[in-house]
Formats: sequence, structure tokens, C-alpha cells
Amino acid sequence: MDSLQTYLFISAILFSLGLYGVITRRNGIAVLMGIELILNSANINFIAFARFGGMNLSGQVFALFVIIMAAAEAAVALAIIINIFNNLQTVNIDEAQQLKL
Amino acid sequence: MLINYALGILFLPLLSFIILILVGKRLPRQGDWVAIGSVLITLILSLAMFGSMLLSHDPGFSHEASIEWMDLGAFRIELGFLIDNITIVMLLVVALISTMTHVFSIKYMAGDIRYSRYYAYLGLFTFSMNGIVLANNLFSLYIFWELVGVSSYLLIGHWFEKDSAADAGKKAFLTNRVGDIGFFIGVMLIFTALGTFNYGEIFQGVAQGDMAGTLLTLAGIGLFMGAIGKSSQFPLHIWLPDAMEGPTPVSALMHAATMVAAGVFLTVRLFPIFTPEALLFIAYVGGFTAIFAATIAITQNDIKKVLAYSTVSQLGYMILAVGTGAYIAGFFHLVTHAMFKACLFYGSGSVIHAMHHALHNKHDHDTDPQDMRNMGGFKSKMPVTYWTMVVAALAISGVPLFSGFLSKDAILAGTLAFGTHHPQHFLLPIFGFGAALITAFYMFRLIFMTFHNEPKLPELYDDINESPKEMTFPLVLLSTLSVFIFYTLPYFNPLSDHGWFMELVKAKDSMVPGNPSAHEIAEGIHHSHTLTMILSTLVAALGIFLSWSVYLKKRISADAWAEKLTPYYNLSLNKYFFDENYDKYLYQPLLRLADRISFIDWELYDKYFINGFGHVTKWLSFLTGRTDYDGLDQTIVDGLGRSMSKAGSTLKEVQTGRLQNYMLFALFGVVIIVIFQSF
Amino acid sequence: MPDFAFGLIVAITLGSAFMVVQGKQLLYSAIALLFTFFGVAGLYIFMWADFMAAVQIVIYIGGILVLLIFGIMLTNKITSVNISHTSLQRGAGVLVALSVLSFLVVMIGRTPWLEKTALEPAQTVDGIGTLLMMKYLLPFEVASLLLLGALIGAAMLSRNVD
Amino acid sequence: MDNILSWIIWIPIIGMVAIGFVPRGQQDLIKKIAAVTTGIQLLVAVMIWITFNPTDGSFQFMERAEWIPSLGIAYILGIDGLSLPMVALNALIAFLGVFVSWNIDRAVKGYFALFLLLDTGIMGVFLSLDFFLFYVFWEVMLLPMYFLIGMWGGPQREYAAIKFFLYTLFGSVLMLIALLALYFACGKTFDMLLMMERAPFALDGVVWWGMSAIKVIWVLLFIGFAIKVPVFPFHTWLPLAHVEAPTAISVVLAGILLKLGVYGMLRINYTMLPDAVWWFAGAFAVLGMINVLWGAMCALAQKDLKKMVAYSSISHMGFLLLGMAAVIAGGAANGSNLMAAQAGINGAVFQMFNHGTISAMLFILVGVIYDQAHHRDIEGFGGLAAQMPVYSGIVALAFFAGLGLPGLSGFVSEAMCFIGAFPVFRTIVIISTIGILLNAAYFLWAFQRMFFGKLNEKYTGLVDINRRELFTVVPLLAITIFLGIYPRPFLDMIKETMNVLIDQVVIVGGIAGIF
Amino acid sequence: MSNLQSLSLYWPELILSGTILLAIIIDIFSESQQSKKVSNWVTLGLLLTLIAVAITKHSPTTLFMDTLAFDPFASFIKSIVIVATILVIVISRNSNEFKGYHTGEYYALLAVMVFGMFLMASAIDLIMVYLSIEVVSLMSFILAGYLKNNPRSNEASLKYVIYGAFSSGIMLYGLSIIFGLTGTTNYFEIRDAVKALDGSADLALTIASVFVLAGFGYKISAVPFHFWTPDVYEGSPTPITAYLSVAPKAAGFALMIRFFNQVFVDGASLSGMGWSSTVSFSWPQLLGIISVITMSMGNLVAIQQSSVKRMLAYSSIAHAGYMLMALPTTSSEGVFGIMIYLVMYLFMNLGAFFVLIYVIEKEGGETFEHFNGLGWRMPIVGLVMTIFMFSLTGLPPTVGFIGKFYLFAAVINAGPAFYWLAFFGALNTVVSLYYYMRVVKAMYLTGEPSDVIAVPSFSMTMIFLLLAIPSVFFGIYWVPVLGWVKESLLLFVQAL
Repeated sequence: MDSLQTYLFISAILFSLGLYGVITRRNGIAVLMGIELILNSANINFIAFARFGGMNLSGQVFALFVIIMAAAEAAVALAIIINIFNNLQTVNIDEAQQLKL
Repeated sequence: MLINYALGILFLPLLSFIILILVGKRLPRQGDWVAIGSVLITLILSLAMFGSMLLSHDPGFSHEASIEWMDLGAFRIELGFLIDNITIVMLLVVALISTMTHVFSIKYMAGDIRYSRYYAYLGLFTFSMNGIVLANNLFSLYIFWELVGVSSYLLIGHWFEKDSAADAGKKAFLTNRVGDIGFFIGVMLIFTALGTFNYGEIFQGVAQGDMAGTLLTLAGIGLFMGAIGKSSQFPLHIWLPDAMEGPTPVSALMHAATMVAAGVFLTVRLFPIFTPEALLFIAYVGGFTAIFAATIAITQNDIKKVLAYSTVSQLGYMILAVGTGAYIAGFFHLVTHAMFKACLFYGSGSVIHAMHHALHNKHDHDTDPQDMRNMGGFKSKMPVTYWTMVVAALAISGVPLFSGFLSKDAILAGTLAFGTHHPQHFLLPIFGFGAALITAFYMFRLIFMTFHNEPKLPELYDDINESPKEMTFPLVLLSTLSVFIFYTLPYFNPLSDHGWFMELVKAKDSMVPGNPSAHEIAEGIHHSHTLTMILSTLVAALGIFLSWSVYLKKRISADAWAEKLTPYYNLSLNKYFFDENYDKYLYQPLLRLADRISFIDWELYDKYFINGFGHVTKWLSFLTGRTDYDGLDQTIVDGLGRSMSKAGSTLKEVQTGRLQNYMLFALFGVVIIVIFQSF
Repeated sequence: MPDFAFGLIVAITLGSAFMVVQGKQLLYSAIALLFTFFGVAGLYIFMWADFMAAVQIVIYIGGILVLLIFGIMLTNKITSVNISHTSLQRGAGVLVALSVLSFLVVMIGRTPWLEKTALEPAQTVDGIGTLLMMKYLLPFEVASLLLLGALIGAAMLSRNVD
Repeated sequence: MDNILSWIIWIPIIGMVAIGFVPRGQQDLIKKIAAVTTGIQLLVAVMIWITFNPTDGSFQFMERAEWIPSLGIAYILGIDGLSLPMVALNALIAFLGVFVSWNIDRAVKGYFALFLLLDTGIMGVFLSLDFFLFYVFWEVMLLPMYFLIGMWGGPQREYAAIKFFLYTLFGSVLMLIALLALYFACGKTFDMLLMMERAPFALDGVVWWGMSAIKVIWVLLFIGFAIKVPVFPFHTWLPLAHVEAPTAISVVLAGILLKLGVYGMLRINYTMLPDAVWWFAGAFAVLGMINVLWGAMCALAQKDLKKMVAYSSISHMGFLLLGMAAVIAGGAANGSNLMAAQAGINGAVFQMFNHGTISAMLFILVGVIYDQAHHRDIEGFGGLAAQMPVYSGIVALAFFAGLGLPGLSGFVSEAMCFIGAFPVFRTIVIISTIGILLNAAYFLWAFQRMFFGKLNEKYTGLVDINRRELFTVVPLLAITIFLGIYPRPFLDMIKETMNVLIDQVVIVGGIAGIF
Repeated sequence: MSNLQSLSLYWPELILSGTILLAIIIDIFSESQQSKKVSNWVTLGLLLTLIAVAITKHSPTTLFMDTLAFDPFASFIKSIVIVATILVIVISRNSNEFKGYHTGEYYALLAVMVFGMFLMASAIDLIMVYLSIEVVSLMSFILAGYLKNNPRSNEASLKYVIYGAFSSGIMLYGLSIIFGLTGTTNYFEIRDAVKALDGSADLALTIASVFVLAGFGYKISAVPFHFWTPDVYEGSPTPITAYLSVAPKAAGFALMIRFFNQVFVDGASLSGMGWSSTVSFSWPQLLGIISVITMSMGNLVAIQQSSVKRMLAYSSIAHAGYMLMALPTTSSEGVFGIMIYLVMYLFMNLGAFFVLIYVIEKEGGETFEHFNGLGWRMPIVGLVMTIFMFSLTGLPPTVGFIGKFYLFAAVINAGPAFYWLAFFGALNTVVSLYYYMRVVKAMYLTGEPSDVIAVPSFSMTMIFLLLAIPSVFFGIYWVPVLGWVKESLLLFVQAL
């Protein structure tokens, strides 16, 4: 039960769910949520590898940086989404399609 | 010395050409005196050479001189002169007829808008013709060969405002080119095998067996192709009658006496290398042409056309002679024919000139001045023309005491000898004698229709006058030269084909191993000589008699016979529909093919294939762009139905810039790459 | 018991994550995300990463999730009760996600991961701290720069039109 | 007199800069500068011709300067019997081209600046002995050409220009790959002299994907050059470009640009990959035959005079390919027929020059009538011979030169090509001779339709060729006639070089092995 | 080197950080909206940094406990980044797209981005890799959306941020797999560990490297991770578009070069010794295929654009494809080729974009129609644009040709197995001619000579000439560039 593979499977499922969310959700914020899932899955990986690789704390540090970065990214992304809402009155990504061929 | 003469003979006419083409119009009398002067000097030089030939009396005389024209180390081309008795005789003929033409043209062409250019072209022609005669190798021969074609083109098209003249010039040039291709291939074959263009070296090479068998036969036939074209042999005979669109003196000079004889001259020159097979081919082509053209000449009504077909027929004779081995006889006929045929043409020119004049006075522009059916009874009005033409007609018919008899007799003897020697080729003598019969018939048909009987157009008759001295002088001179005596000297025997000509111009042995030697051929001819004389005289008499009874005495109705033999008559009248068939089966398909190829090239190949790359690129580009923006979403993901309904809506809607499609594709990309890399 | 707790946490994590991507209403998705984050933090604890679990809760739940909910609120009228949102290209999404998942599953099973046994440390904070101050000093500083830049940028973007 | 080759290349650039400083509105001055520049260039070319030592088959007037030493790129110039006639031809055509362009009135400055740049590019290609330099010059030509066609051309000029550009760029990028492959094979040098020594052996036996490396490189280079020649099936840019280009540019295109392809093949393919010559000669001959016949047939069908002349160029280039194929006659396998090899290869080079003068002349003449009548439809004329006697006389001569009339230079070279190729490619040559007939057919037919017959009422106002136009045609005409009568001065200049070339192919190629 | 020792070689970055901080402070206290002061200061700071980069010499080593490499290659990339940034700052000051916006932060953020790219150029630790990419990405997102009142700019940044986060998420997952396989974040240790792996780890390695490639590929916009590029390029402020097409791309290539040459190869390759892969899956082939698809896609789609800006966006994708061509050769020649190309590309691509900026300003649009007859109306602009277009096509005698020449040379030199790459590269060059010539065609072939001639302002003229003259000069005599690149072709690699 408590083996590396278990955690990796969990993370893999989380990753796939994240991918699915990113691809299918219309709402920009929901897409961001999908991205958070992806980042979390990666973090689970790092920490699992750290735990089963002989308590290698580098993995945890990596995860720490990821979380910091995720916060910064979320802030920027939300700022942008709010900006676009101000201009277009929507946050649905597929409606932002002025830029095209 | 001779070389200097030859240089003069060659280049004086060229000089005249250059002067006239550049400044001709500004000279007094448009510079005709330049041309006439140059050609007169040429004549004098030729006569001088001829004199020296007679005096030295050496049948084997031969003198060569050449310059290095091109020297690339191994590959070299020399241009040079070969002066032997054949050359000298031929030079004299060319110079003589050329001079006569120049003189005749003074009045005939008077008032022409391109008078000086006409003389210029005559100079060019004389130059090229002399070049052919003087050449000592195939390469320089070929050069002049083509130049002759050009001058012919220019002179036939002299009155280029007439479409028919322009057409005829082009036709002459192109038809000749067909032959020339064969000639060129022959030259290449020989050069490849023997590495030289020089006659002597070629003969030597053939004698040594460096080139033999089929290759040599093919080379011979190839070279003979040139003669077929130039000498207007079947099946390339079609250009010569059309060439009559040119001024009549030109017809006399080029299309009767000299240029068309160049083909014969070539075969005479190259006789030693022809294999038996090639010779047989030559003989049949010549023989068939002789009789074939004669049958056309019977029905023609245009005075010049009759003469033209007669020329084709006579050239066939000469070729036939070469083919049967009696090539010196052929050359002899070339010389005699030059005189009387030129005379006939001048005569016809004189008649046409008179007709033209008369029509001009009557302001009649519709009547054809060359149609014999509009003539008749000119005998009293134009006595000089009449009598000279009669002499020439007798000569061409092969009546004894005239030059034609001598040469024709020699040819027919050769043919007969050949026929007896090779019974399977019995057709050759039949061709020869048959043609002789028909020749006599149509020549006198011409004489009778033109000069005898009642005038067909009486209203013109009063205006018909004898031509001026400048025109009658050549007639008289040439008809005089059609008498036997000039060829049999120093003997006075009218039946002898000996004389200076046969003494000095001796046949060479063939260089092809296995061919009969000149002596053997001469023997054969000698044996059949007597029989030939009798036969040919009879045949000529019969022809003249028939003609006399049909056209003068009207005992036999020409129309009735024509009625009876309508299909044949029509065939003959329409020249066996050669032009039509060539047009239908050769030219038109060629033009269509050209159109088709051009279409393929431009409208298909370029448009679809080459530009196709562009289109494919653009299409790919469009497709890539599509997938880049909406691609899978519209086509795979949402299914066809939706994309169909979407296609109806605006383009803008179709081409979304959806971010999530992008990510989807990126992921697809990842998946594909992983699959690609791992499995 | 630990097995049961572990199973529960896994179930919560994955179930809520499924809700996040599948939920019809945006706010529910956000709330499901909360559970996911909590679940992940629980997993961290199972993996002896106490410090990271704390960070997860503080930053993710305290920071990012709040940001997201603010975002949802700012971009929708408060009155609209169910802020529904639809999905697109689901078929393709499932296809891709499943194929990626299958690769990963095959990979996880097949790969000889680097495994070393270790004792559970009393705490990880001092180890992490040492690493941050020694080996990862520069990344640590860079992270601060990153945050500074993001701060300025986000502020610039969300500032009222100037 | 040092650096004479550099001078001849860069003189036009000096002119170009000078033109750049001419104030606006002084069009005559611009034209005069261009004329003087190209005139000086012509004088230099004449000087080179005179001082060239014809008994030496190797490169002369060599110049060498470091450029990018680390890459083995140097500025090397040299001239031999192969490039000498091309240099002279280019100088002449450029000089005449300026006068042909005299009535350009739109953006004169740009036109002449580009024209001089083009001149430099072409000159550079002929003189560079560094492959990199060669390539740079090769490409530099494209740019001015694009503009000259695209800005001063006919109605479809944009299409024609881009098509020309795309086509030739396609060829040159393939060439670039081949160039690099040769560069590495020859020990990282672009020095052509070294490459000629090393390449035949360096690549011997190298196999890439089951194909001989030599063949691959050969084909890449061949395509690059074939497009310029143009060899069927890479020819379709040519009619369009010729038709749309302004007269002077057509003249340059036909006169020189087409020669670049042949020059490249002889200079590079033949010397660096001599053993592939053996492999490819048959294809050369076949392509030559197709070129001859296809070009002639297409020309026969054309209604546009310029297009007809353009297709005739394709046909004439076919003769040349036959001559080039003849070189293998010199090998032992083909009977060591050095005669044929010499005839073919000298004939090919001679044909290059002759076609240069003749087609240039033809295009100038087309331009003369177009300037007055504003169309080029062959059927639309008629009877001009009476109206414009001098012009029609000159056209007649030019056409005769085009159809290979003896006494004019085209004949000599065509005959040499045929004679050379005949021993090896008998059937092909025999079929190709039909081209002689077809060439005559379309030229004479066109001549008849334009100049013979009744004068078209519309054209009673046409005046005969003027002095300026005469000035542009007469030198070419004189050369055509002179070399037709006495080709030796020309052939003596090139023959030693050609012998070296034949040796390279026959001996080096023979050693390196026949496929 | 230890952290403290490292500082002695790290002062260019220190100057840069100082610049950033001061810029922010100056911005806070400055009154004027256009913030000339900030841009002046940032420019000055960057110049100082450039000087510092140039004079900081040391034999190749690692800094900060093996998280960064210090070597001439990194300095080279840094210099390119700085030059590009300075040029973009100058053009941004001349651009009227920012009218109405406070641009103080703009320059500060640019400086932060430069810092990120510095890290990218020298990162040899996975954490550093991730962070540096994120720094650059985050700044790019913000800058792309800088025109916050402009929906197109908003949209560009939205797409950019989501696509960027998505890509980096995938990359992160890939990095975690690598970490799991090797238990370390350091390149050299990873390389050693990977070498020790047996075949059963291949799938993991493949997936990891493909995932990582998603992040790298996104940075250099290689297919299939390029999708954001055209939209973002089109929507962003044009100076930023120009910037994005040059500087992050250079940094991205640096990152890739280091990663692939250090992690998957034994390290001997860059000393010209030939290489042997430490992994069994054929990543050179993969990169080759990606390169061909990238250049073809970029060129093909560029053909049908009606907007020059978008066309240039696609063309920049194609150029990434060309550069990518030399990566799989894993030779010093390949890296050399990429480096040369980066220098050349800097001139020609920035030049083209700058002309575009000028045209947008003067003609009010960015489509081909706006270029109609430009060559007649504005001869100087037309001339330089022509040079840039020819150069981008790769025709001599321009820098574009030299760049391509070295790339092709590297590919050909790598042996017959790579010839197909050169072949496709060559074909693509031909295709690209078509659309680059469209600009030239619009400028000269469409339209008539005009009497009114417009001359750009002195500063614009200088900028144009600054880019155009090297574009030609280095096309004829590129020894200076060659020397510089040659000196810089020294990566810190740890050979096995």
C-alpha cells in the first residue's frame, strides 16, 4: 500500500485529470484549476521520490519552489483574467479568439 | 595560278553581294554593273581555267589547296579548293549561265523596286554555287550547300508581297533542309569512321576498307539525301515547281541549270564511295523521278511549270545515270541540260515578259501571263525566241545533232547496259526511255501551244513584241551552245559522244571494293551504244510526232483523251496530290503536334506541375494553417456533422483561435512522439 | 487503520479532483479543489513531508485557492447563484488524458525507480532549511525575484487604468 | 595592371555608387554613367582578351586574398579559356544592354543601379575560383534580376519575377548542399583548384544510402545548374521571364544568364566529379535531344514573337548539351575518340558564346519592333519588309543565325556539337537533327508572317530601325558573321583549356573508375 | 564553487539586480507617465551589465554549488539578450503603442526578464531550469498583456499564460520523473545516473524527455508546442513581439543545448571528439523531425498570412526550426552554427520587426496592403526592409545566408544520416522566399514611383541603419562575429 508506485499512480491520475480539465474547461479560472492539479501531481511525485529515494530532501525543496511559483503564476494569471473580463465581459477562453488566421 | 583564279571566281561575286547589299541603292543604275562586272570577270577567269584545262589535256589533273579553318589539336577542319576537270567544267557552266542571267535580267527586271537587291542576291548565289563546285571537302561543301539554299530562298521570295512567293521560298528552304539533315548525318557517319572531311582522304579510307558495308551504304544514302533535296528528286521534288514563283531568270539560273544540278554534282563527286546498294537506291530514285515528273509535265498549262517538271525529270535522268554507274554521262547531261534548259527558261521568260507587257497595256490584271492556254501564234511575233526555243526543245528531246542527244544517249546507254547486266532491274531502262518519249511530247506541246496555232487571246496579240537585245542575246548564245558541235570537238561526228568532254572528264574507279571499275562500266555502255542510239532517236521522234498530231494538227483530241483518262489526267494535273497529302499528313499534323506540345508545356506541365508545386505548397499551407487553428476540433473531435453545418456559417466562425485546441494538439503531439519514440 | 486513512485520503483527493474537472458549477469546482489540496497535503504527511504539508495548506489553500475564488467572484455577478460553466472537446480530452495516463501507468510499473530505504526523520524543516541556505541558495534568491516581478506585474495589470 | 580581374568585376559597382549620388531628375546623366562604366568594363575585357595567353590551359591573372581563413574561404579569381569568352560576352552584352535600355523612363536610377549590380554578379560568377565566392555571386544575381523583371517588366511581371526567383533559388539551395558536401569531402576548402584535385578521389567509393556519393552530389549540382540552362523539364520559367522582362533584361537573360548554368556544369561538375560525367553523359544527350525538339516544337506553336525566341533558346541549349555529352568519346571505352571529344566540348563552349550573341540580337530586335508596335503578335504584322527594309534585313540575318545557317557563327558550333556527340550517341544525334529542320521552320515561318505578304495598313507609320538600335545590334551581328566565317580566333583561345578539361574527365575520371 | 566564491564571478547579475531594484524605486518616485527616466536607467544598467559580462573572464566553472555554469557560452547568450533588450527598449521609447500607459514597470519587468534569461543561459540544475523558465515566462505574460485596455493584448496574454503554465506543468512532471530516476537535480549527476540505467528505464526516459521538451519547445516555439506563438505575437505590443522572437528564443536554445549535450551525451561532443549518447532512445532523430516539422509548418502557414506581423511570427517559428536542425548533430559545429545564427537572426529579425513598428505607426496597419508602394514613398525604410527580407530568406550577401550556411555546414558535416535535414532546410528556404518576397513585392512592385519622399526621424534612421548595415556587412565579412562566437564556443561540460 504505502509504496512508491501507489503514490506515482495517484499522481498520474491527478495529472491526467489536470490535463483533462485544462483541455476541456471553458472558464479561464477552471482551466487554472486544472493547471494547479498538474502542479500538485508533480509535487506528489517529487515528494514521493524524495521519500522513497532515501529521504532525499532535494525533492521537497523542488516542490517548495513549485508551490511558490504556482502562487506567483496564479496571481499573474488571475490579474490577466480579470483584465480580460474588464474588456470582454467574459472569462471563457474559447471566446477570446480575435487572434486568428 | 589556278588557285588565284579560283579565289577570284569565288569571292568576286561575294564582293558584289556585299557592295550591293550595303550601298546598292545609292549607286548609279542601282549598281547592276557591279554585279554584271563581277560575274563577267568570273566568266573570263573560268574561261581561262577552261582554256588551260583544254591545253594541258590531262584527264587526271587535280590540284588542291586548303587553309586550316579550325584546329583543336586532334579535331581539325580545313577549308579548301579541289580543282580538277569536273570543277573547271562546272565552274564554266555556272559562270556562263550566271552571266547570261545577269544580262537577261537587265531588261527583265527593269523597274523592279528591289532591283539592286536582286543583283545582290544573284551575287550571293554565284558565290555559294562556286563554293560548292570548288570545295575539296564535305564540310565546306555543306557550308556552301546551305548558302545556296538561302540565296534560293531569297530569290524565290523576291516578290514577297505575293504570299505564294513567300510560301514557295520557305517551302524550298525547308524541303532542302530535310535533305540536308540526311546529308549531315552522312557527313557525320563518314567523319566518325574516317576522321576526315576531305574527298581524297575519304576515298583513300574507303579504298582501305576503313569504312564498308552497311555503314558505308547508309552514309552514301545519307549524302545522297542532300542531293534528293537539292536536285528535287522524288519525294522531295515538291519545292521546285513552286520555286517558279521567283523571277524567271532566277528559275533559269538556279532552278534549271546550276543550283538544282548541285545534287548531281555532289553524287558525281562522291561516286567512288557509293556502295552497290546505295547506287541502286540512287538509280531507282533518279529513274522514278525522271518518269514521274515527266508524267506531270504533260498536263501542266503554266509554261514555267512545264519547264519545272521537265527539269525535275531531267535531273532524275542525271541521277539515274549516276546510279547506273555512267556518272560521267550524268555530268555531261548536266552540262548540256544547263544550256538548253536555261535557254528554254529564258525563252519562257521572254514570252512571259511579252505577255506581261501586253496585259499591262490592256490593264488586264486577271489574266495569267504564264498560262499557255492564253498564248498561241507567237511564232511570227517573236521569231528569235521561237527559233531558239525550238533548238533547245530539240536538244532536250534528244534529237540527233543537238547536244541533248549526246548526253541523253550516253545516259540511256548506261541504263540499258545496267539493265542488261542486271535483268532484275529492267525497270530502269524503261524509266529512261519512257521519260525520253514523254519529254519529247510535252516539250513540243509547249512549243506548239505557245507559238503555233491561232492566238487564244487575239486582243492581246497585237501588243506581243519580241524582247529586247539584252534578253535575246542569251537566248541565241545558249541555243547555239545546244548544238552538238560544241561537245564533240575536236571530232565532228554528230553521233559520237566522244569529244573533249569525254576525253578530259574521265570516270574514276569506284573506291568501294567489289564495284565494277570504270573501265568495265564503259565497256558495257559501249556494247549497248548502238542500240541506244536507234532507240532513243525513235523515241524522240515518236514523242514529237505525237505532240505534232495532237497539238498542231489536232488529229488526236487532247480533250477527248483527257476525258477518257480523267482520273489519270487529274492525278497528273494535280501533281499526284503530293502537296495536298504532305499538307494533310505531314505539315498539319506537325503543326498540331507543335500546338499540342506547346499546350502541354505551358498549359499543363507548367500550369499544373510546376505551378502545382506552388499550389501544393499553398494547399499544404492552408491545411497546416487549418489544423493549426481549428483542425481536429472541427474535423475529428466534433464530428463531420458539426463541421458540415459550421461550414455554412461565416469563415470567421470556422477559423477559431481557440487556445484549448492548441493545447489539445500539443498533447496529441506529445502522445504521438511518445508512441513514435517508444514503439 | 493507517491503510484506511490512506485509502480515504486518496479517495478524497482523486474524487474531489474529478469533481474539479467535471463539476457543472464553477464554485463547486473551487470547493472540490479545496478538498484536493487537503488530500494532497495528507499524502505529503504520509510521505513524511510535514513541512511541505504545512506549506501546501498555507500557500495553496490560504493563498492560491482564495485567489481563485476571488477571481470567480470578481468575474461573475454575485447574484447569479450557480455560475455554471460548460466544457468542450470532451471526447478528445478523455482520449488524450487516458492515453497519457496509460503511458504513465505502464511507465510507473516498468521503471526501476531509484529506491533507498531511509528512516523517518523527526522533522524535515532543518534539512530543507539547510538545503535552501546552501545548495539552493541561488534558486531561493531567484524565487524572491520571481515573486517581486510577479507582484509588480500583477499589480500593474490589475491597477485601474492609468 | 594588377588585379585586372577584380577591376572588371567591381567597376560596375563603382558606377552604381556614382549613380546613387546623381541628383533626382538627371536621367541622362545616369544613363551616361552606366554607359561609361560598362564601356570601361568592355575595354578591360578586351584588354584581357588581348593579353590572355592562349597556349596555357590553366588559370591566368590569378588573384588570391584571404577572406574567411577559418572556413577556407578566400577571394580567388582567375580566368581560363572557359571563362574568358563568357567574360568578354558579358562585358559586351552589358555595354549594349545599357543602350538597349536607353528609353527606360520609370525609376531610371534604380534600373541602372540594379543593372550594374547584375553585371557585377555575373562577372563574379565567371571569374571566381572559390566555390563560396562563386555561390555568393550566383545568388547576388538573383536579386537585381527579380527587381528588373518585377518592376520594369510586362503585365505579368510580378508572377514572372517570383517564378524566376523561386525556380532558381530552388536550384541554388540544392547546389548549396552539394557545395557543402564537397567542402567537407575535400578537406574543408572552397578553393576550386584544390577541389578539382581532391574531389575526384576524395569521394571515390563513398556510398550514401546505397547511392554513390558522387552521383548524389552530381545530381544536386546538375539540378542547380540545369534550371539556369534551362534543361527540360526545368525550363518553364524561361518563356515567362523572357516575355515579361524588359528588352535589355531579356537580352541579358538569354545572352548570359543561361550560360551560367552550362558554365557551372563545365566548371564544377566536369572538373570536380569527372567520373560521374561518364555516368551522366547519356542523360545529357537525351536531355539535349528533348531540349532541342521540345523547344523547337513549342517555338513552332508560339504566336508571341518573344516567346518564340525564348523557346528557341531552349532548343539551342539542347545542342549544347549534346556537345557536352560528347566529352566521353575521349575515353578508352568509346574508342579514345579525342577528335569527337574536342569537337563536342569546344563546340559546346562556342555555342554558349554564339547563342549569347545571337539570342541577344534576337531579343534586341524583338524589342525594336515592340517599341513601335506595342505588341509582339507574330500574326499581327505582315509585309514589314517593304516598310522597314534595314530592320527586316537584320532580322533575316539574325533569324538565319538562329536557324544555324553556315557562314554565321551558330552553325559552326552546332555542327561541332553534333559531330562531337555523334560517335557515342548516334541515334540520339540523328533524332536531334530534326531540330535543325524545326528551327528553320519556325524562324522562316515567323519571318514570313511578319515581313512578307501585303503590308498591314496599321503599320504604314512604322519607321525603320534607328541609329541607337543599330548601334546595339551591329556589333553582335559583326561577331556572328565573323566567327561564322572564321571561328579560329575564338577557338584558339579556348582549346587548350578544353584539352585540360577533357583530360580531367577522361584521365582523372578514368582513374577514379567508371561506374 | 561555493556560494560566496561564486559572487566574484556573478557581478554582472548583481549589477542587473541593482538595476532592477533601482528601476522600481525610480518608477515609484517618478511623476511622468512615460518614465523616460526608468528606461534611461535600465538602458544604462544593461550597458553596465554588458560591460561586466564582457570583462568577467574566468575559465569555465560552476557557480553556486553547481546550480549555474559560468562559461563563455553563457556570456555569449547573455550578451545577445542584452543587446536585444537595449534595442527593444530604444524602439519601445519610439513606439506610440504605449501611449496612455505607464511604462515604468515595463522597463523594470524587461530587466527582470533579462535576469531570467541570464539564468536560463547558464542553468545546470533542474530547479534552476524550472525557475528560470518561469521567471522569463511570467514576465513575458505580463509584458504581452501590457496594453491592458487593448482586448487583443489581453487575449494574447491570457493565451500565453495558460499555455505557458500548461507547458511548464508538463515539463515539471517530466522533471519529476528524471528526479525519480536519478535522485538528483544536478545535470552531471543526472548524466552519470542515466548512464547507469538499463533498458527498462527507457520508457520513463522517453516520457520524461518528451515532457521536458514540451517546456523547452514552448520556449523556442517548436512544433507541436508552438501554438501560442502566432496569437501572442500578433496581440502583444509589437516591440514585445520583436523581443519575444529573439531574446527568449536565444535563451531557450542555450537551455536546450546544455540539457541535451550534458544530460544525454557523454560530454565529449563539444570538444569535437564525437559523441556517444548515454541513452538508448533516438532523441537526435526526434529533434530532427521536430525541426523539419517546425520549419515547414512555420513557412507554410506564413505563406497565407495577410498580416505582416503574423507572417513574421510564423517566420520566427520557421527560424527556430532551422536552428533546431543543428541541435541533433551534437557537435561543436552544430552549436557553433546555432550561435552564429542567433547573432545573425538578432539583426535581421529585430530589423524586420522594427520596420514593422515604424510602418504600423506611419501607415496605421500591419497588413501587406500597408506596405504597398512603401519602397517608393520611403526609400530608406524600403531599402532596409528589403535587406531584412532577403536576409531572412537567407540570400547572400546578407547575414541570413551566413547563418544558414553554418547551419547547413554543421548538418552536412554530421554525415549522411543527417542530409535529409539539410535537404528539407533547403526546400524550406525556397518556400520562405515566397512570402518574404511578398513584402518586397508590395513595397516595390505594387505602386508607382512617388515624388513625395518621407524620411524617418533621425533616431529611427539610426536604428534601422544600426541593424541593416551589419546585416549586409556581416554577410560579406563575418570574421568579427566568427571570432566572437569562436571564443564563446566553450561550454562548461563535464566529460565522463
